[in-house]
Amino acid sequence: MLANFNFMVIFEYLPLFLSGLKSTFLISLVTLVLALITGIIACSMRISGIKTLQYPAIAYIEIMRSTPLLIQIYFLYFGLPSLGIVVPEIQTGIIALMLNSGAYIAEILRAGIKSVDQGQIEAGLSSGLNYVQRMRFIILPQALGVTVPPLLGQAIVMVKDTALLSLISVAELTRSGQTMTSERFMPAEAFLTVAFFYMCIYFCLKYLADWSQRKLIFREVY
Amino acid sequence: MTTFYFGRLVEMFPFFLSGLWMTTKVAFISLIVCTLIGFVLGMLRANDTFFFKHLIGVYVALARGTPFVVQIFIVFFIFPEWGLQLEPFPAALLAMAIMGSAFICEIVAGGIASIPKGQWEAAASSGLTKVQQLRFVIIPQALKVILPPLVGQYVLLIKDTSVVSVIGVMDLTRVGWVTVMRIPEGLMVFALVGLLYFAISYPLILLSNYLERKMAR
Amino acid sequence: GTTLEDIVKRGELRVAVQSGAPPYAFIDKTGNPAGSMVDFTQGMADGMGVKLKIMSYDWDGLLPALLSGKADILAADMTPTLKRALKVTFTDPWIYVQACIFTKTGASYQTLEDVNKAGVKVGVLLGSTGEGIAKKYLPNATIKSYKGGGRAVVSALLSGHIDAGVNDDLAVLTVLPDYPPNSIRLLDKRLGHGKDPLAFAMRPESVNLWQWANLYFKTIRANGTYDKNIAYWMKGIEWKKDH
Amino acid sequence: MIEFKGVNKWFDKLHVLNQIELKVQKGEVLVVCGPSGSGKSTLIRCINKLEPIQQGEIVVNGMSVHDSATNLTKLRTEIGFVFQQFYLYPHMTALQNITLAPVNVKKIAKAEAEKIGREKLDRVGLAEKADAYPAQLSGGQQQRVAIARGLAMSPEIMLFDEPTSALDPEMIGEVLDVMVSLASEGITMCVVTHEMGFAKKVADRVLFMDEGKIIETGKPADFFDHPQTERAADFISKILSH
Amino acid sequence: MIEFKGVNKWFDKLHVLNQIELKVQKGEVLVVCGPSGSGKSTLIRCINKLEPIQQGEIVVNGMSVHDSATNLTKLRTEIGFVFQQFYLYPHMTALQNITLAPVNVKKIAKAEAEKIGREKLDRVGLAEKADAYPAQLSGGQQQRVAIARGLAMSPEIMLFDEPTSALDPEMIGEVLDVMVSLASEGITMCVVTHEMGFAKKVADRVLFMDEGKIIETGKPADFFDHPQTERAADFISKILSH
Ligand SMILES: Nc1ncnc2c1ncn2[C@@H]1O[C@H](COP(=O)(O)OP(=O)(O)OP(=O)(O)O)[C@@H](O)[C@H]1O
Ligand SMILES: Nc1ncnc2c1ncn2[C@@H]1O[C@H](COP(=O)(O)OP(=O)(O)OP(=O)(O)O)[C@@H](O)[C@H]1O
Ligand SMILES: [Mg+2]
Ligand SMILES: [Mg+2]
Repeated sequence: MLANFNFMVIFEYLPLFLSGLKSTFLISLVTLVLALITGIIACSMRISGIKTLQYPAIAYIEIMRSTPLLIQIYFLYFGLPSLGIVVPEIQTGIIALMLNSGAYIAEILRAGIKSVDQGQIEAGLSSGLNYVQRMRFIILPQALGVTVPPLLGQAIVMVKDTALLSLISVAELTRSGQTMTSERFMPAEAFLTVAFFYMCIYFCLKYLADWSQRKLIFREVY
Repeated sequence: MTTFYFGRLVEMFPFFLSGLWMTTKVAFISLIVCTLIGFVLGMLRANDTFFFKHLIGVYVALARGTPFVVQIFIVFFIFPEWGLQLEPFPAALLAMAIMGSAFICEIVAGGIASIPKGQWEAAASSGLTKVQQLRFVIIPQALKVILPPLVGQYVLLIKDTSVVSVIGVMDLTRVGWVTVMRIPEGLMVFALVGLLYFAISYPLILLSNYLERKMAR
Repeated sequence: GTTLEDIVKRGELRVAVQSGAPPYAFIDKTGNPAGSMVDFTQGMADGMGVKLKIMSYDWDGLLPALLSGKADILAADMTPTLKRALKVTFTDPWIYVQACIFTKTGASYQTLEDVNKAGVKVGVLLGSTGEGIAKKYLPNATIKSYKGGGRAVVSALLSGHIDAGVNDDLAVLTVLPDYPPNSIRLLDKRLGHGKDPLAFAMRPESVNLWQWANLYFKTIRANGTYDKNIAYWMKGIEWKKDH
Repeated sequence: MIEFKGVNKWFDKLHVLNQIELKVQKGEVLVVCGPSGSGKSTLIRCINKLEPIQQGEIVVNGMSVHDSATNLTKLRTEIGFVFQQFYLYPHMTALQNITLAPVNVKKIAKAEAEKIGREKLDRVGLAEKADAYPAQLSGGQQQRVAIARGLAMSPEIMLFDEPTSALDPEMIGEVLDVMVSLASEGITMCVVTHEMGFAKKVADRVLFMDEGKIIETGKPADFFDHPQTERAADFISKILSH
Repeated sequence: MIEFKGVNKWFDKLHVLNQIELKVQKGEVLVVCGPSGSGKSTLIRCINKLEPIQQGEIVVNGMSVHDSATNLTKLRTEIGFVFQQFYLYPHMTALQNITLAPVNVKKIAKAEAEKIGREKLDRVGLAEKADAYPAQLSGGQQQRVAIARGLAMSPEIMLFDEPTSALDPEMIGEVLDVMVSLASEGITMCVVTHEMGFAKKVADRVLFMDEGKIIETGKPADFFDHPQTERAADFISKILSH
């Protein structure tokens, strides 16, 4: 398969790969935003201290974390229609990814909030700031700083997870590779090209994550 | 209709159990292998040697940067080009080992890095060699930091085993997929599959949470 | 040695099939592979005097399995296209199938023209003959390709993800009994000019195996084994009782 | 001004505050000392309700601290608190640290708050560091900003919990200087510290705690030279011996 | 015994050790002081090669420290090092902390090593704490265990980097007492500290550093009462003022 690796075919299919890359990118972006919102809501519920909000949030987070994404995708894909909700595959996929990533993001945010020094919260208390003010001025700005690197880490995981949407006929990067394979029977070319594009996304995000990490440490020490 | 399918699902339950057994087997063996390799790589990576640091860095980037489904294809279908012809089961284990040890390597390296430099220096000052420093002083302490995320990573790896179904390993996910082909009641089938995964993963999540709380003290 | 020599020496014929694609190949009640492809290749193995090993993959895995040498023969409902033949060698077609359009029973579509409209979503199997035909005859519709065998498209239709499906009629007819009675309807007119061939594939260098396989099909056509296979798997649904 | 009436507090089974009776007058400077773990921090943290108590009452400026009807915000704006570890907000400049509470709690206009903030910074000798982030300041400077932050609400009471014990020796002096000048201005101060020089110079009274109890209180001169109890004598000899 | 010959060291562009010339005789007790960041820690860390140097040579007991041919293990077994933060191994008991190196480096039999370990613990007044984990000990006790650990290899030289500055005031005394008794036994000691009482009592020589240079050295009495340089005078006044 490698001995006669055919670059020409890759160029022929480049437009297909690029359109796949574009949809992977867009799906990831949309999902990331939605997952952030989901995560923020789940996290607020979880740390609210109100049992009726807390328990559903915990159940949601634990279920998402302990079943494979692939199963969640299938479940929604087959499950939503049985409930009479018919949404296109791409939306089904985005919902599944959003719910899955949202659970992880909720945990990342919670860790970030816990990481803020108890002493700072006491300092805020001592000067008479109320809960909302402490959250807004002291905890969140610092927690967000701490959570940016792990959030980008989760984004890396999520981008790779979009590959699974190919299984429910969403046209994205991995699906481009599959299409090329089935039309031209060149799996090595197809999958290595797909891997290459994923690596590109990975390095961009990784660079961002490292950069934000350094930024963060820099601020602490300096 | 649903009860009709339910009956057939019950009929197929032993098939599900065999899938569960396969998933457990793949997970268990690969977790042990990943842990061993991951620890060795992590210790090398925590070292200052330029060569190891960067070599392992490249390996980790490749393993983390591409979807596992692509990796497993490469192991199963492209490695034969280089003379490594494997059956689906060992290929699944190998792919899991490559991917998993990269993640565990990062966790181990992170754990080692979290130990104050003073501990290395105290150990060095009393004349212990590098290996002795790691073995007696650093690793026992780093384990506290490593263990909770390690168990968390185990959960992720167990879930990743669902991808080995693409090379024909009859694991839980593939059993689910094959069943859906026979019983077109996806909701029920995947609820059952999800439940079985939950049964393996959730105890580990609880363990991870417990360790995290315990180690924090 | 040649592929055929290797097989004999090894004592095992390795065949890649697509799992979950009845009646061609699928996993039966007992968890064992079954289907028309399995029976044909069992006959081949018997003819060679070796054991048969069925390896089942998703669609994506089939070709890599063949090219990487994991399998000797790729036996699936695969159409020999000219592009594909650049990479692999196909046997003579062993059957011709015809693509059809199917929809939910209650749907209003009656003719090809009803389906060939903007906004109509048509499901096909990734890489199948149906995919090519649908693109050619239904240029105005939105084509969505699925993986995982004929049922994937029927399931998508029933759960409302698509409005119609295109697949070979055999594959559609054989899965219908698994769904609620009368929920699916085939449009009367078949697509395509002639019937579309299906063929087994081999690596290009397996020349002797390729000739052997063609000879095998000639032989079983002559002695009636072929017709029995087709009658049992393709013409009726009796096999469902046994599997 | 500050009054403890039969206050008891437990951490689980640990009796950290044992039947505390104490009055601190307006303008008084009280130094609290005692061995590690004796409950000094807990004592002063109760004054602005950073800790709950299980028995007794604490009254500050007529407000019963642990009464849920008390306006906690009002109470806390009347009390400034300075921590051992400074606890400046690392993502805000010195000036922002100081103006945060005046603007958001007292609802003072931002410009006005900044003017006050700069005055307070000037007061602790750091006028030129208004725009520096905590990480750009030395320990002594950070602690002085923390004091300025405590002063920004013009509190009547300032509480200090070992304000110099996380500092390098050369920086201790600059922080103590600021505190000495505060004492001379008539602010009520409760200071947990082992700096005997400071205690001798400005304290009106020294309070010695051990195992959650107030063992001894007295004027600094009396206390250091003629401790009444053996435990205090032992403690004083330890911290003065080296 | 310890000799610095024209030693220079940089951290990137920061010149932390600037042309250091220094001889410490066998049995001498040297106290190093100076402002924060002046290079005191770096100076003594170079002695057992915890830091590399870029120029010059350090010779300890005839071994050239930074020569790669030198047997580092042998060098380090002849030198005990005590850190400001103790750095006890938290997962080992006091005795295990002490016996780790004798057993694994000197290959002394475990029973024998434990006997020696208990002697050293007794030496620092902690005979009964052999089986306690660091977390169960007070700061002062931890530091004394750290000293015992340093002594376990029977080194000829002991280096101390601010051994008391992370301690509560009451505990400083107990650690200094141990160090005083060590000094009287003739062990060569280099001690970075700001404890002037200790320096006056046992130091043979005080060395004052600033910005990587040795500014002044002298007998403690001379140094504290009549510093030669303005910088030293300024520094002394700061640490003695409060
Ligand atoms: N949140 C808490 N939960 C449980 N125990 C606590 C808590 N805070 C303090 N303690 C315990 O209460 C006792 C008194 O603590 P406190 O901090 O008031 O002592 P301190 O006199 O300030 O000591 P130090 O000089 O070390 O600061 C100690 O034994 C401490 O371990
Ligand atoms: N590993 C390092 N990398 C870069 N700079 C360093 C490093 N270690 C120390 N420095 C810098 O070298 C200078 C001297 O440090 P050193 O720790 O020797 O000072 P010190 O006199 O011990 O100070 P202190 O009293 O605060 O312990 C400081 O400016 C410090 O920031
Ligand atoms: Mg305290
Ligand atoms: Mg130092």
